[in-house]
Amino acid sequence: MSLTSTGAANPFGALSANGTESVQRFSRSPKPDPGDLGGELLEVSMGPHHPSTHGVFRMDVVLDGETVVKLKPVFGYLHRNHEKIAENTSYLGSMPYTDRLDYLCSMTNNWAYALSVEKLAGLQVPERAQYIRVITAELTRLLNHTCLIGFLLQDMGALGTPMMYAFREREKILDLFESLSGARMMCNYMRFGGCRCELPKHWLEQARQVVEDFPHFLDEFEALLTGNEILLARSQGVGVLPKDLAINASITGPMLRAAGVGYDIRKVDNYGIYERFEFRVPIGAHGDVFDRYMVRVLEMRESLGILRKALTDIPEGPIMDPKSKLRGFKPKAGEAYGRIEGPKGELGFYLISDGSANPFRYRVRPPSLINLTVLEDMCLGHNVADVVIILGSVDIVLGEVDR
Amino acid sequence: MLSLDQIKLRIEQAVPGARVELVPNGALADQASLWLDAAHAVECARFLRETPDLSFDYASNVTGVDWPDTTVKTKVKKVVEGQETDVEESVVKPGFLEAVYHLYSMTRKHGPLVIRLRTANRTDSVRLPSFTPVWRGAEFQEREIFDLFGIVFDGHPDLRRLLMWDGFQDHPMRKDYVEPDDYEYEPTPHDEVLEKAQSRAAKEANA
Amino acid sequence: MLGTGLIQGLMETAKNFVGSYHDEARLVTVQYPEEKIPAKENSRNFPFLVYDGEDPQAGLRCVACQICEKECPPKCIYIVKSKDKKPDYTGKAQLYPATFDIDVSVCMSCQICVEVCPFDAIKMDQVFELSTSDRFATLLLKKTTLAKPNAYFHQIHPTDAAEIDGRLAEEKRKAEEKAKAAAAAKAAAAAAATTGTDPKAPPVGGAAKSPTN
Amino acid sequence: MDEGLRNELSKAGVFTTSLSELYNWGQKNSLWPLQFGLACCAIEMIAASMARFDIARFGAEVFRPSPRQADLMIVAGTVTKKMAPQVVRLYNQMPEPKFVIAMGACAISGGPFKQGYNVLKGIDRYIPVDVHIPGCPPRPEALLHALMTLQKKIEEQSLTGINRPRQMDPNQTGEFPIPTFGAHDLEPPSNPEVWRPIKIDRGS
Repeated sequence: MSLTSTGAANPFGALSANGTESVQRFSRSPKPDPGDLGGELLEVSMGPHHPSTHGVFRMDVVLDGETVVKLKPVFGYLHRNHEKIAENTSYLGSMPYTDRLDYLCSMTNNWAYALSVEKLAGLQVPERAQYIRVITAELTRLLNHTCLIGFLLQDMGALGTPMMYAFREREKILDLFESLSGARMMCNYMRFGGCRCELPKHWLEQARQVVEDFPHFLDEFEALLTGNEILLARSQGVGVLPKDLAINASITGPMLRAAGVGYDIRKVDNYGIYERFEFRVPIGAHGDVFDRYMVRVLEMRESLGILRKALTDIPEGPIMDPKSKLRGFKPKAGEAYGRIEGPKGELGFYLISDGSANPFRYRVRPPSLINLTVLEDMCLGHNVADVVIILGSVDIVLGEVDR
Repeated sequence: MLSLDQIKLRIEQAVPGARVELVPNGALADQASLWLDAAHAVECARFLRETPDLSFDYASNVTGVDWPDTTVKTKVKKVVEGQETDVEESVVKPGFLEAVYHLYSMTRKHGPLVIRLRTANRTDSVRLPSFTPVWRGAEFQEREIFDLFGIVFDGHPDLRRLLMWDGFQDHPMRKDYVEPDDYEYEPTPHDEVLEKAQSRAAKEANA
Repeated sequence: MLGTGLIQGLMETAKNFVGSYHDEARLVTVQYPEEKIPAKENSRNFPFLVYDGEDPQAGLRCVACQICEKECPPKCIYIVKSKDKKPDYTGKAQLYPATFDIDVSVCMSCQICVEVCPFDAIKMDQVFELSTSDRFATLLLKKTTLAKPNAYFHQIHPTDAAEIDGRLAEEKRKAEEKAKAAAAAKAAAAAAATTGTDPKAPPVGGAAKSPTN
Repeated sequence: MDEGLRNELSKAGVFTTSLSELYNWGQKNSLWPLQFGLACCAIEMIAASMARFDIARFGAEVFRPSPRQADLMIVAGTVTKKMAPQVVRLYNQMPEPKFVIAMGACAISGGPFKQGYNVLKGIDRYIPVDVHIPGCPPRPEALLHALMTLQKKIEEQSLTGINRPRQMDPNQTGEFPIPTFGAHDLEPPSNPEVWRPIKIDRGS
C-alpha cells in the first residue's frame, strides 16, 4: 500500500496517522487441489433477494464444491427508466431524479448533471457556489465511504456494530444536508449555474464542527477495523484486480486506485475549483479487497483536508449565474459530456440537445455498473463466501447500476 | 492531445481504406466527434488504443442514440396543369442508430475523444462491430445498447439483454416505443397520460 | 502479535458500550413519538397552499396559472381553473383554482413547484406522519386539506415567510398607489371634461367584487 | 366482562384479558420484518433500524433474511416489472399472519418513476397492502409512524366475524398468483382480486 499523488504539486507522502504500512499481511495458502471428486457443478442464483447483495442484484454462480467457477451478474431488477423519463421532461425536471440514481450520494449526482448542463449551455458558476459544491461533494464522499465500510463489514459477518457506528456518523452529515437543502437524502440542491439556496445561518460553523469531530470517529473506526485480524485474513489476497485489466475494463474510482492506477478526475480534469486544494491520491499495491477498504479510509482523510480548507476559504458572493434561467431553459443544439469523480468512480452525464426544452438524449455513465465488469474475474477461484465480500468492496448502488 | 483533424489524418494513414469524418458539435467545440465507418472501426479502435502518443486506453462512456426518420419539407417549383406553382414536397430522411464512445487516456491523462458509429437504418440493418474485444469496459454498455436500442454488436462475447427480461421484445429507448397502457388509476393526468386515461375511460364506457 | 488487533477492536466496542450510557455523543436515540427531532427550517416534505386572512378558500394566493402543474417532474398536481374571478391581495381580479389536487403518493418532494411559483402560493410543509391504510381516499390531497394559513407558514419557515410578506406588502402598497393615482387622474379628467357624468363613479381597480369576498 | 368491572379488577391487581386481545397484543409487539430492500427507501429503512431511530423500541428490529421467519414485508423502494414476480413470490412464502407496508411513493404508486416502462405502478396491483407511507423517501420517523399505524390496526382486529383476518378464514389463502414475463408487459398487468382502484372523474 502506498500513498502517492498524481498531482505534481504534491510530493510523495507518508500514509495516514494510523500508519497502515505496519499492517501485517496475511497470505492465503492456496487450497490443496482435492482432485476430481466426481461431483457435479452446482448452479446457484444469488439474489435478487439476498441479504448481502446491496439491493436487488443477482448473480448466477456456478460452484464446484465451494469454489466459484463461473459467475454472471444479472441486472435490471431496479431498472427505473431514468433515461427515458429524463428525455420526456425538462432539463430542470431531471435534477431531482439524479438524486435517486446513487441514493447515498445525491450531492455528487447533482453536481455531475449540473456540470454537464453547464458545459452544454455555457454557464459560469460563481465562486461561492463552487466552494459550496466542493464542500457538499466531499461531505458526500465521507458519507458514502463510511456507509460502504459499514456495509462491507456487515457482509463480512460483523453484524451491526461497524454499521451502527457508520450510520451514527452519517446522521450528522445528513443533518447538515437537511438544514441546507431541506431533505435528508434527496437534496436536489444544485442548479445549472450555481446552487439553489444560500447557506442557512450558522451552517458553516456546524459543518466545521462535523469536520472537526470526524477524524476522531475515523480513528476509532480504524482502531476497530484496520488492525482486526479477522478482517485482514478475510480481505487480503481476496478479489485481486490486476492493473491492466482494471484500465481496460474502464474501472474507476477507489477500485481503480486500489489496483494501483493513480487516476483521480479531481486531479485530471480539475473541474470545479479542485486545483486550489492540495490533496493526495491513495493508491493500493495489491488490488485486493483490503486495499479497496484502505484506499477509502485514506480518501476520507484527504477529503477532510479539502473540507477544512474549503470551509475557511469560502468567500461571500452570489451563488447563481445571472444568465441561468429556471423556466424555459433551452440550451442550443449540440452535445456535451461532463464527468466528475464521484465517491464510486467516474460519474458522467452525456446530453444531446436539439434546442428544445427536453434533452434529446440523456445518458448517465454509471460507475457502479461498469465497475462490475470485472466481478467475475475477481471472484473466480474464490469461495462463495468471498463473493459477497468482493461484491461489497466494489461499492455498488443498484439505483445507479440499473438506473 | 492532438487535434481532431490530426487524429483523423493519423487514422487514415494507419488504417488503409478507413473513412473518417469529423462531426461538429454546436454546443461544445472541443467535444466534436469522429465518425468511423463500421467496416474498419475495430482496426481504427485498436490503433487509437495502441499508438503510444494517443493511447486511448480507457473507454469511459458508451451509449446509443436513436435518430428517427425526419421529414424535411422543401418547396419545389413544379409545373402542374401547365402552370408553374410552388409545391411542398416532403422528403423522408431515413433515420439511423448510433453508438457513441467517449475515450480517454489514463496513461497520458487526456481526452475525451468522441467516436461514433452509425447503422444504415433503424429496421433491418442494425449491425455494428463490437469494441468489447478492444476495451472490455464496453461489455455491459454495449449489451445495454443492444437491449434498449436494438443495435446488434458483431463480435461481442455475450450479447444478451442487460436490463429487461429475455422474453421482452421491444427496444424501449427508441423514440417510437409505445409503452404498455396501465393507467387504470390516474388522479392527476397530463398530456399523453391524460389522452391515455381518456381513451381508456371511453373504452370502458363502451364495453 | 496475532490477536492484538482483535483486542484493540473489542476495547473500542467496550468504550462505545459504556459510553452509550453516559456520553452525550453516543446517546443518539431519539425517542420518537414522545420526542421528536426538531424540524430544520428548510425541511420539506409535501407542498401546501398558503392563504391570507381568515377564509381558506377566498384567501388562497394561488391564481391557477398552472405553472407548477407543468413543471412538476412526476406530474402529481392537477389544477382546474375557475370560470369566474376573485380579487387577489392587491385587489386585482384573478382566477382561482376550482380544483387543486396533489397526489402525495407520487410526489417526490423536490420543491420545484415552490421554486417556479411566481405568486408564492405553494410552499413545502413539514408534516410526514401521513401513513394510512387507504391509499385512494387519503393520499390524494384536495384543495381543502392543502390550504393552510400564512401564520402556519411563518411558524415552519420563519425567515422565508417574513421575506415574502415584506415583498407582498410592498407590491400591495405599490398597486394601491397606482390605483389611487389612476383614480385621481380619472377624476381630474372627469372634472376637466365636465360632461355631467357622475363624478363618484368607482375608480378602476380594486372594485371588482366577487361573492366569495 | 364490561369495562367498569375490568377497571375495578385491575385496581385490585387482577388483570383480565380476552383471548383476542392477548393474541393481538402478542402479534403487534413482535412484528419481524423481512430484510428486503429495493431502492432508496431501503436506506431509510436501515437508518430506522440504527441507533438514532431504533426500531427495536417497537419490537421490530429482527430483520429476517428468510421470508419463512418474517411477519412483515416492508416494500421499501421501486418495484420494477422485472422484480414484481419475485416480490409476490416472497410474499407467498411468508407464513400467516403477514402484513405489508408499502414504504415510499414508488411502492405505493410507482411514484416519480411511474411513467417508466419497467416500473410497476404500485405493489397493490398484486398483493394487498396494509399501510402506505407517502414520501420520497419517507423519513425514518415516518416508517415508525407507519409501524404504529399497523400496530393499531392489529390491535383493533377481531378474530371472529366477517372482518376477521385472513388467516382465520379457512376459505382464503394467503397466496396470490405470480405474474409472468410477457413480450411487452407483465401478464396479467394486475390482479383484479386485489387491485380495485376507485374511479376519479377527470372530465375531458
